[in-house]
Amino acid sequence: MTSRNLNFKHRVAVVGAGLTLFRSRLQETPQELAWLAARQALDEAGLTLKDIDCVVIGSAPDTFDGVHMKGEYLAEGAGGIHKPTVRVFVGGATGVFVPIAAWWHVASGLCKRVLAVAEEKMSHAAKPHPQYVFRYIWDPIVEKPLNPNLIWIFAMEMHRYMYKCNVKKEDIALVSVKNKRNACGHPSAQLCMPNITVDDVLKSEVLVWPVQLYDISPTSDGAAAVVLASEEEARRITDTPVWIKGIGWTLDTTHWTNRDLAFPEYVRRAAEMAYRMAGIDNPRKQIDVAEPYDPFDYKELHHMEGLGLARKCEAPVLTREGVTQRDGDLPINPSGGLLGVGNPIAAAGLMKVAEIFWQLRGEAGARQVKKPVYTGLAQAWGDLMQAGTVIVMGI
Amino acid sequence: MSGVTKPLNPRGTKYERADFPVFEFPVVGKARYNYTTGEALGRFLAGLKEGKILGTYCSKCGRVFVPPRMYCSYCFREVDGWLEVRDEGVVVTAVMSYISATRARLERPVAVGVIKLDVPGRQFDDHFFPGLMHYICGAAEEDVKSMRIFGAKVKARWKPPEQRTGSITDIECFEVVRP
Amino acid sequence: MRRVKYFPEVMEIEAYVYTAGPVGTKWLEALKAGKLMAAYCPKCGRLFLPPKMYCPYDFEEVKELREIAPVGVVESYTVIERDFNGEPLKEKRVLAFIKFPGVEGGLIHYVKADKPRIGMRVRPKWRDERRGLVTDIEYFEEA
Amino acid sequence: MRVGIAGVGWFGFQPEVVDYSFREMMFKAAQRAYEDAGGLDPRKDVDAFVSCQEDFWEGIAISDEFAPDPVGGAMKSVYTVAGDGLQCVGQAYMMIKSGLFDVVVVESHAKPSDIITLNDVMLFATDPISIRPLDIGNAHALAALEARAYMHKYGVTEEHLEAVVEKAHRAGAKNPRAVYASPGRSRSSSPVVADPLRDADIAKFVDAAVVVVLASDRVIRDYTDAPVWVDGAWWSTEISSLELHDWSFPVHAREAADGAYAQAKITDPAKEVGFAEVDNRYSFKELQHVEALRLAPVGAAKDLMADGAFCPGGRLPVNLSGGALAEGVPFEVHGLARLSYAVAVMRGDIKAQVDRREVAVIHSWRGVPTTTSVVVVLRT
Repeated sequence: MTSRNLNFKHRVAVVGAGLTLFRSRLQETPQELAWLAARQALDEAGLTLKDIDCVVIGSAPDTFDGVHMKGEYLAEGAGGIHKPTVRVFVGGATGVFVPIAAWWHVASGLCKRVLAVAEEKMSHAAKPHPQYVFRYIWDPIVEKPLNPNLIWIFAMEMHRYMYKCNVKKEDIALVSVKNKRNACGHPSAQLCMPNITVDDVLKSEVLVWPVQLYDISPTSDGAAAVVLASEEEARRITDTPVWIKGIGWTLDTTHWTNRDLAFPEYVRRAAEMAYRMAGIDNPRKQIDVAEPYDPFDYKELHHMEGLGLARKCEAPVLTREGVTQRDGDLPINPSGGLLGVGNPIAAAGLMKVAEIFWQLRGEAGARQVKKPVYTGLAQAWGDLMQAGTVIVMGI
Repeated sequence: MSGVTKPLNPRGTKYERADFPVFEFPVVGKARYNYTTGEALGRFLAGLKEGKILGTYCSKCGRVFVPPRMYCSYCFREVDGWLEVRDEGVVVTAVMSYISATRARLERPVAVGVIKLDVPGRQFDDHFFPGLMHYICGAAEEDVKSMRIFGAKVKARWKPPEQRTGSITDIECFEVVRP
Repeated sequence: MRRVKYFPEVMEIEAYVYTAGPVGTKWLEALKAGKLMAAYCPKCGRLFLPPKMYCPYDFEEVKELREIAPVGVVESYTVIERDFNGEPLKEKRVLAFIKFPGVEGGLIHYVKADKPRIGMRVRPKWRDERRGLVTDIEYFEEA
Repeated sequence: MRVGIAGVGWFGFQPEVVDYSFREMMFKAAQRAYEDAGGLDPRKDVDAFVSCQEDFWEGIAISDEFAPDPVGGAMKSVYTVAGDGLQCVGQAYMMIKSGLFDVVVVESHAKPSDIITLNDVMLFATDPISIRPLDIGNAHALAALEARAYMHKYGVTEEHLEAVVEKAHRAGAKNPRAVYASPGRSRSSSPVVADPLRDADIAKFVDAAVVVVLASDRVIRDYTDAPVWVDGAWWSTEISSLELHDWSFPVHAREAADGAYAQAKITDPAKEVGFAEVDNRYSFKELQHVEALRLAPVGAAKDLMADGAFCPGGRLPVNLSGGALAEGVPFEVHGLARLSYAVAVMRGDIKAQVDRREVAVIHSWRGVPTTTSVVVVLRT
């Protein structure tokens, strides 16, 4: 694996974060959404755009916003003008990848303060339905002619997981219930369903069995941003920097029909890389709070297992026992996750990083987990069941 | 900092209906491509037209690739050759779709899944196998929901030769083989 | 062995529906009313086009538009004679970048002129039926 | 920590690669690069892979899905940069300098021949509110606006453009992969497309893939005896709104160059740089970029060009390869095309008419409607 040389010259911290509202339709242009988030992150860090050396932009497919070369287009709103600006991309996993790429901008010694911005506007692809755009992520020759719906692939993975681990839909629905309730404490949240029950999930519209409407996160417009700084700068900017302790990511083979979908091996490898860098050998004990990617409810379970926060097939048990509740022993997605806060693809991943930042600083207010937290993790997932990105942060 | 809930006052102007000027940009016909299929998929598609499912193999690791590629993803070397796999196999995972690609409700749900294909003289575990996504026909909703379909034997139902175009849709579906 | 060499792909999305943001929407509504406006940054006092809810110069919020005199100056132009594939166009079209005095940026638009020149003063030719698009100006013509 | 190039491989550079898919082109370019890097095994020796591509060029949403397998990156750390190949080099440079990575592979591929509606796709990158409704029939018109603004301001004439075109085709004639090079090509008799640009001023498109292996000074000798060092890599985006960018001068190229020179400790580029490979996808761009890179005073490139300073064998040869005018534009591969040619010249694999091969500067721009440039400084 990677990271043969662990002698970094520069420690990197997160010193500010910003979010827009997440809503199904926002009037702002993608550039303006990026600006809203970037500006809030700068304000929170007490910086202005002049203080920023470099900008990293993340966004999932250009087909959502309907702008080719979207990094170029977003640069202005993301503050990336007259500056080195780059757009990185690993599908749905992009949101967590943005601060990973921003990490080496700082760790290389070439940038001192970096603005990392992620944006997605799904509502542009209004006709016939934003869902339709997902068709173009399939293999154009061997898959797309079958006229697929993206939910198919999730349903296939979910069903395989249920089959291999003997998990019931009731247990999976608990994740949706937890996250859609958690989201009520989040000022950006698109959904807040304080009274939702497992029964509501199980009675919601069946889309692609075993996936039902409330198993899925809503489609959203939104943006998120964080400011990263070198150790010296971070100490100057704030008394409470949150350090990036580990980064990791992996892409599995493109050919997802050639492998078992029951376990996300690519997330395991990505976590292994991040843990090694962070010096973590027992994640279940050493990670205090985590935001695994939850565009679908089963994905939270799947990813907990990939991250080593649960043993294989154990995540549903932990969920049932309440371990993953906000006041539990291992709070998972205290933000409300994508299921509750919303899913503007890349921005949703970066929202998770922001949540860990606020949790570790004790600034999550209504969402603050009960136990003291020192080390947190955010993870995202993307492509054809293929990409895993992991970041470990600590105070 | 107690009492503070971040993010502070997140912004955005939500709307339900665009009752203000917007630019509606028709895309129909504006993003058209003609993919070069290349060596691997070009031959695979020609095989489908002839009613055959073709794969490639790597002699070093023993893997068989369907859909085929000309390189081994795991050994990073050119594959060693082609072989014909059976047009039958077992269902690895399957689901029942009640919606279309545009998210419209379907009149009748359709089953889709991943089929692990049989290759004479070779065995594959669950971790890597030649496999295709396709429609599964002859499965009742209950077969899918109960997961009885997992592990079921299926066989390709081909379109008549004159209707084949060299596409994955030359196979109509994989049909459940009743014992 | 024969091969199928090509496989067609068409992005069949019917249409994107782009919103212009809170300030851009006001701007489009002004165009619909036959008025040309520019965004005004309260921090640096600059007027700029095209309008956005942020100032590209100092990253401050922009809420206000101010009407500008609809007389611009051609900064650069080109006479498009052929299409992208090299086929001659039925009608040559003059595309220009037009600046407005005291306004940063400007507009890219068509100019109707036999002999366009840099420095030429132009004014918008408004369409009778307007929808709230930059094309509510049919073209610019010599002022 | 110094970062070097351990191997380079390319494939294609044909107007239409008919027999291979983009994935197969990636594989072939990667095989060649790894062979060039002393038989490096991507499954064992490489820490991370970066692929430079854009969704709408590929006709696939989330096209990074297809990045891992053809370069040996399945189940490894692979990601995509939506930008020019040199931006990938810049990322790899940072990654290695961070100390976390020792060997990073950079890849870019392009198959413009697969796109039927290229003009529409290019215009898809323009602002949906201020430009898209104009339905500009030819994306090159946006470059023509820049051309006129530059030529008007600095007194550049069509004869000066003629000199650029002529030089590109003559130089390209000696570059085996420059498929469009045609030494007799006359600019003045080629048709006007969007004046002042004629057909001969506009580079054609080409299918290509390039793979580059970068390594830290700690391990690079395991892969090559002749490393070419990346001593500076920087990029800049001027602004997203074309209306607000400088129509007469590529400010982004100047900003990128200044950053890269500062890293490489180059204070007088016109003296210290031995040769340059710059973006000339439009003829006037070569003059602009030479000036932006401080290889000539602003406004003076036209005269130095006329004097032969930038010709093969001249004082500071620019585009010994012929550049994009001769090789074609392979979308985001363009910067890596410039870089791979320069590396071959610096290592002596290509016998080029250049006296000083020790320091080269490489530049790429992303084409209309972008305002992003990347500059890399190479040293033997």
